[in-house]
Amino acid sequence: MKFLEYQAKEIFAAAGIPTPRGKVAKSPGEARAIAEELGGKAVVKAQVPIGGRGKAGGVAVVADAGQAEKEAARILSMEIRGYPVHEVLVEPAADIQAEFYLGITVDRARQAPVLIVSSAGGMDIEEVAETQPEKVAKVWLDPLLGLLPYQVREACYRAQVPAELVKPMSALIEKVFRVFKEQDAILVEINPLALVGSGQLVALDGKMETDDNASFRHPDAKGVDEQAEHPLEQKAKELGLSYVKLDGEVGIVGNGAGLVMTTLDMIQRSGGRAANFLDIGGGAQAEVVRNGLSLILSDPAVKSILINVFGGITRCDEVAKGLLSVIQEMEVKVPIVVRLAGTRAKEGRELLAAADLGGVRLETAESFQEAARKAVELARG
Amino acid sequence: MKFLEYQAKEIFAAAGIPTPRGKVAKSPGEARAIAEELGGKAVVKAQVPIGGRGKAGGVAVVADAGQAEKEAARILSMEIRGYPVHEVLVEPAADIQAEFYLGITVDRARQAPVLIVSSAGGMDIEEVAETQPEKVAKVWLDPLLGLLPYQVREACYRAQVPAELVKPMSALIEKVFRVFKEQDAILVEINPLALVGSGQLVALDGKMETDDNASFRHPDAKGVDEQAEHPLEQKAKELGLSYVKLDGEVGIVGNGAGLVMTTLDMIQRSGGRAANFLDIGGGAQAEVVRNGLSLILSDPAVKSILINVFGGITRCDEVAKGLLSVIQEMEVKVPIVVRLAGTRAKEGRELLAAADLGGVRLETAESFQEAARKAVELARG
Amino acid sequence: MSILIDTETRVLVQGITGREGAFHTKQMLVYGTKVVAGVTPGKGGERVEGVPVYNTVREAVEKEGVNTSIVFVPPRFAADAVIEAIDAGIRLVVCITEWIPIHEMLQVTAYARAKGTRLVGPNCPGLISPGKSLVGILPGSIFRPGPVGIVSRSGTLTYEVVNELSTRGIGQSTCVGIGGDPIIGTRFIDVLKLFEADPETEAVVMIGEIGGSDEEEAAEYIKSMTKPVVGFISGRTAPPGKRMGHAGAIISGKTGTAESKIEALAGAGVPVADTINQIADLIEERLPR
Amino acid sequence: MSILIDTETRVLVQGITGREGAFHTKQMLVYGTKVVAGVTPGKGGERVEGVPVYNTVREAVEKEGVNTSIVFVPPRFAADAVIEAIDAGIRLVVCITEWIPIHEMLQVTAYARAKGTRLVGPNCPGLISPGKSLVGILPGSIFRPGPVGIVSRSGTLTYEVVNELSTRGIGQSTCVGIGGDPIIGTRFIDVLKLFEADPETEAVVMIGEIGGSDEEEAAEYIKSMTKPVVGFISGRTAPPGKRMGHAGAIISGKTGTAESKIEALAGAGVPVADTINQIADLIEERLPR
Repeated sequence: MKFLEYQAKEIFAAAGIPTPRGKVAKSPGEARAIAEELGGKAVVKAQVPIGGRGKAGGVAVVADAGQAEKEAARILSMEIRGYPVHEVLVEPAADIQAEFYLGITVDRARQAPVLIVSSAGGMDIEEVAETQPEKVAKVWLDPLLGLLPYQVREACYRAQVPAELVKPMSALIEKVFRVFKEQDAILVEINPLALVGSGQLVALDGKMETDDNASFRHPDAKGVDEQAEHPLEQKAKELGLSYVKLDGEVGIVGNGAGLVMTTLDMIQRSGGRAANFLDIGGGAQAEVVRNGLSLILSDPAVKSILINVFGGITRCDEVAKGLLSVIQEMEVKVPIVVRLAGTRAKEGRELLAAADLGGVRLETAESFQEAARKAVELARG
Repeated sequence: MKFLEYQAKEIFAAAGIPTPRGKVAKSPGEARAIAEELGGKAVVKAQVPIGGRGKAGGVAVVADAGQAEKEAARILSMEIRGYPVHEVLVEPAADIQAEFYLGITVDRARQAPVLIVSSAGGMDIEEVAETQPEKVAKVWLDPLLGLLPYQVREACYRAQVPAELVKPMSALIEKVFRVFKEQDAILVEINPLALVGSGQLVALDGKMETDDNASFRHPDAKGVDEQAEHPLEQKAKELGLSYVKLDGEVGIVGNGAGLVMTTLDMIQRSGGRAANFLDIGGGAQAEVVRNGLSLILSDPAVKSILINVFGGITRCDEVAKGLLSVIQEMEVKVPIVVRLAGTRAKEGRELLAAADLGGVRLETAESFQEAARKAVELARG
Repeated sequence: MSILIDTETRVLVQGITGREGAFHTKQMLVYGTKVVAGVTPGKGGERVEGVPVYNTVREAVEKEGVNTSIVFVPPRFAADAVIEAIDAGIRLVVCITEWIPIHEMLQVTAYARAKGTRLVGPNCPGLISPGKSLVGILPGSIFRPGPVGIVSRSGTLTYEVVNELSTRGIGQSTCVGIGGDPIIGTRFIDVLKLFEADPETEAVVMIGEIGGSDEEEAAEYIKSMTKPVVGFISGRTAPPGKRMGHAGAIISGKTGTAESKIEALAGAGVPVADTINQIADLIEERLPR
Repeated sequence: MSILIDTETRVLVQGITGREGAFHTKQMLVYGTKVVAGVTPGKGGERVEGVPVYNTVREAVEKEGVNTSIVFVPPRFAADAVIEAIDAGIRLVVCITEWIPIHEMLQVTAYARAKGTRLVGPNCPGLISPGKSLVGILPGSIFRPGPVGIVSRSGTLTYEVVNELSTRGIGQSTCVGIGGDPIIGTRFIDVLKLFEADPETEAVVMIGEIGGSDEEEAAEYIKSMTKPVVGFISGRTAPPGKRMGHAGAIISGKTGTAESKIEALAGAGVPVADTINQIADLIEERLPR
């Protein structure tokens, strides 16, 4: 789960990490009121679960409440890299003396959390790492030991954090690590972490992403599900389906992420475009197949459907049953191509052959490529 | 630091481990009042930081408040294995269906915490381990991983905990481990852990000992310091000295635990008995020597003093300075034998030789054995 | 020969009384795998498909001489189950379970490394040495013994490839599904090293996908290999930032793209197939006749 | 030869700017030890007795080629310092610091074992290979090179023994103070194995004390040793239940008594001396002339 800036900052503040006293506005009027409360001078920032909003024009420094209202109106009408802006965060403008970068994330290659500290804050950290590597310190943590005091110091010294800031920075890093662990985060990032006029280190921005597999430990977590931006994705999430909305016209149902991804690739090779990614997963029951198919059928962009299942843990007869129940219950107007192979494929094919399909156009295919080709052809009508 | 039963139980209760609703009495009258409150039937138990109180007569089951008062009076006048009883715990008599043993301690040989569970509770666990080993399950914990759920289950199954009790017992063990970790304990023990009529598991007794090295993390811990039972030991503790009161007449000051222990052994070989163990430690300053000597001089049992120092991190001139400042400030009536060797021994000896000793009898010795012999002789007068 | 499992493999099924555990126990037995014990806490003494069930892994190991474990227990308890197997001295642990929290997997993989236990998975279909042993949920019927080693991040996609190979008469030495999670116990490079050392394996198929940099790391190693490797990468058309089913299949920033992987493999002299048929073609060309 | 340290030993002092750290840095330098670096966080760039000070161990290792570390940092920070040394790849870490919490030491010793780092201590005087290197707080002047290996749980008592041996003209190969805590990195048995393998060591003195069962464990190993061992146990007259200075020197219940240790050593054919003089006598008898 991704957290918007203000959501991350709420968690930071609760963990004792200093943040600016800002508020969220859903309308220009609210933004104006908040800016007034803050004394006029403020920053208005789009709340979207994606980076690069600054370059996209999603951040504005304003001199008074009127300007805040105007800028909020502008930003709230934006769509930033595909994400419409629903909220803006209005914060007092900070008196920045120096900017740092502070992040903890999971390094897949090293299979360990990595602490990243840089004295070049406020910039794209990957860019800094390339151009000024001496300003970026990475320290990998032992998953069994956690963050050790010496590692915090080492990161600070290597990142050339000024001597007088090593102690407060260390205390802050420990708090960030606690957030990382307690929230089951895969990324916690403060960029910039600013040294302000009062001498305090303040998280001017905040980013957090947590592990969905651990959501059972965080039933009250408030973030945004970036995998569920599209209404169909939201529906899929409710149904517990692994679904991603795409731009094309061939609805896809498959089992296994690799197989479904390859199916998308094959659709493209056959000259079509997939309308979605849908993995019904290992050991799928008829019920799951039914839910998945209903979801795809409710997508007006879908012109044909390809059901591509190779049975391992999934049993093809269950897939066939799910399909048949959908055909019986729903009005199916688009043609369906079915390819079943592997575990109980024969039983599945027999079930389909014996069934009363009403007026539904159902084609079967032997091979992967043939199935993709047929589905693309049928989508063209 | 050791904790009395009721002190341990307070910590258990705070950690969610069920304990009987008892209270502590410092007088027979208080014990009577508590028993009345509990409805008459009760158990009166001596609160001493040592085992074996049951066999010593320090526990009484009473039928009414009057009997509680009488038994409390008897127990409060006892001394159990050297420990006078200052308090009794008065608890309701439990309706015991079954008794278990539950403990977590540090296994020195394996350098790991060990969880011990037994279905033969209420008895001496070491004895059970010898006579009915199949009833005692030991599971060693990885210090980096802590207590794992599978280990808890394994301990329960191996200890033959009845199937229906495995879940509640597991939950309880996890709480006990949390106490073990959070309190920096080296021993947490519940014996017996009783299954009572209501079906609940209740800690009928409680024992805890924590690591003194970690006391800085537990400034508010309320236990008894069993190393400070004697008034002189309490004084030593205040002074930060490693001191143990013993039964003899030769006061001992030395540096290094092994050297002081050997000095005690040598005193006995020479036909005397040491009045104390006092290790002024590595790198001792004159101040520490002064405090140690003053303490020993305040012990009326001391008839002679042996200062036995072999300088490593400790510098002998500092020891001499400490000794001389004591001689100048205090009335020293007992003879002192000094043996200095190692780092700055020459300087130390020169300081002593050049000093004005007033009327104090100060003898020097070359060897360990000679020093011990002289000190024993001088103690005889 | 083969890698990791063979006829000496004696399997323990953790979570044997669960729906999937019981189903695949039967499948493995049917295939001929020596499934000798199961564990489900509290169900010690029962039997599943004739296999004795124990309360703890240690007991199962002591009584049945287990050397390999397969884990089907639910995600919240799976990390504990894997550590129980490691602590009981089992040398190969195959974790089928999906949805295990990543912080737990970081600890488990670190612990397995420290103890020298090989963990395959999680979120993987397991492995098979055709004709010898199946420790996983792969459909045994599509495999046949032969000279091709297969290592893959996916399950069903692999079955497609295997089906194509077997149909053409090309058998497999061992097929290892390493799993689709970002943090996994055994990676491409680990399996490639085993295949390189296995006298029975003559060529290798490596089936990767978007996300992470394991394919790139493997490519670096392949440069030193003596055996031919054929690659495949799925997710070429996947949009960045979207998790494609597998938790590990996500392009974030510049890392994890199909292009990067294909380029790395090409740089190591590995032909990367565009279709499943092509994988089989490329392997056929490279096998000694 | 000698064990653990010799003329190739390049020492880092952790906590070099502290009172004890600075004092013993000087003592070690005077003895001829190659003290090449120090660490005190925040004092990087300073010098102590001419030795350059760094902020982190990693930096010191990279710049000065350290292979051994000695730790003088205060107890609350000592466990972290030891792990910092382990993570920087230092193979021998000598921890002088006393009063380190036992839960932290349990983790540190487990971690050192996992990483293959030898930790000596904590709460120990360190070690010396006379004429070659002193890594500790032992008074160098009383040692002389020779054939006797010494391993001890105590500090000053050991100096007494060494003094007696040196006075009689009997030198030492290496003297290792393993420390007086209940949880220590290197135990009697570990050092005995090294002495057994060291060609320069011809006889060993083992100085134990009450508490724990390391002497008993060592006695079991000594049965298989080819070199003569002489024992000593202090605390024969100590009352049970009282901690005699060392955290580890306590008799609890039936374990840790001097009788048990003396009996175990006797059972392994090890003569146990009653006095320090007698240790020297027994060694003299056993050394080849």
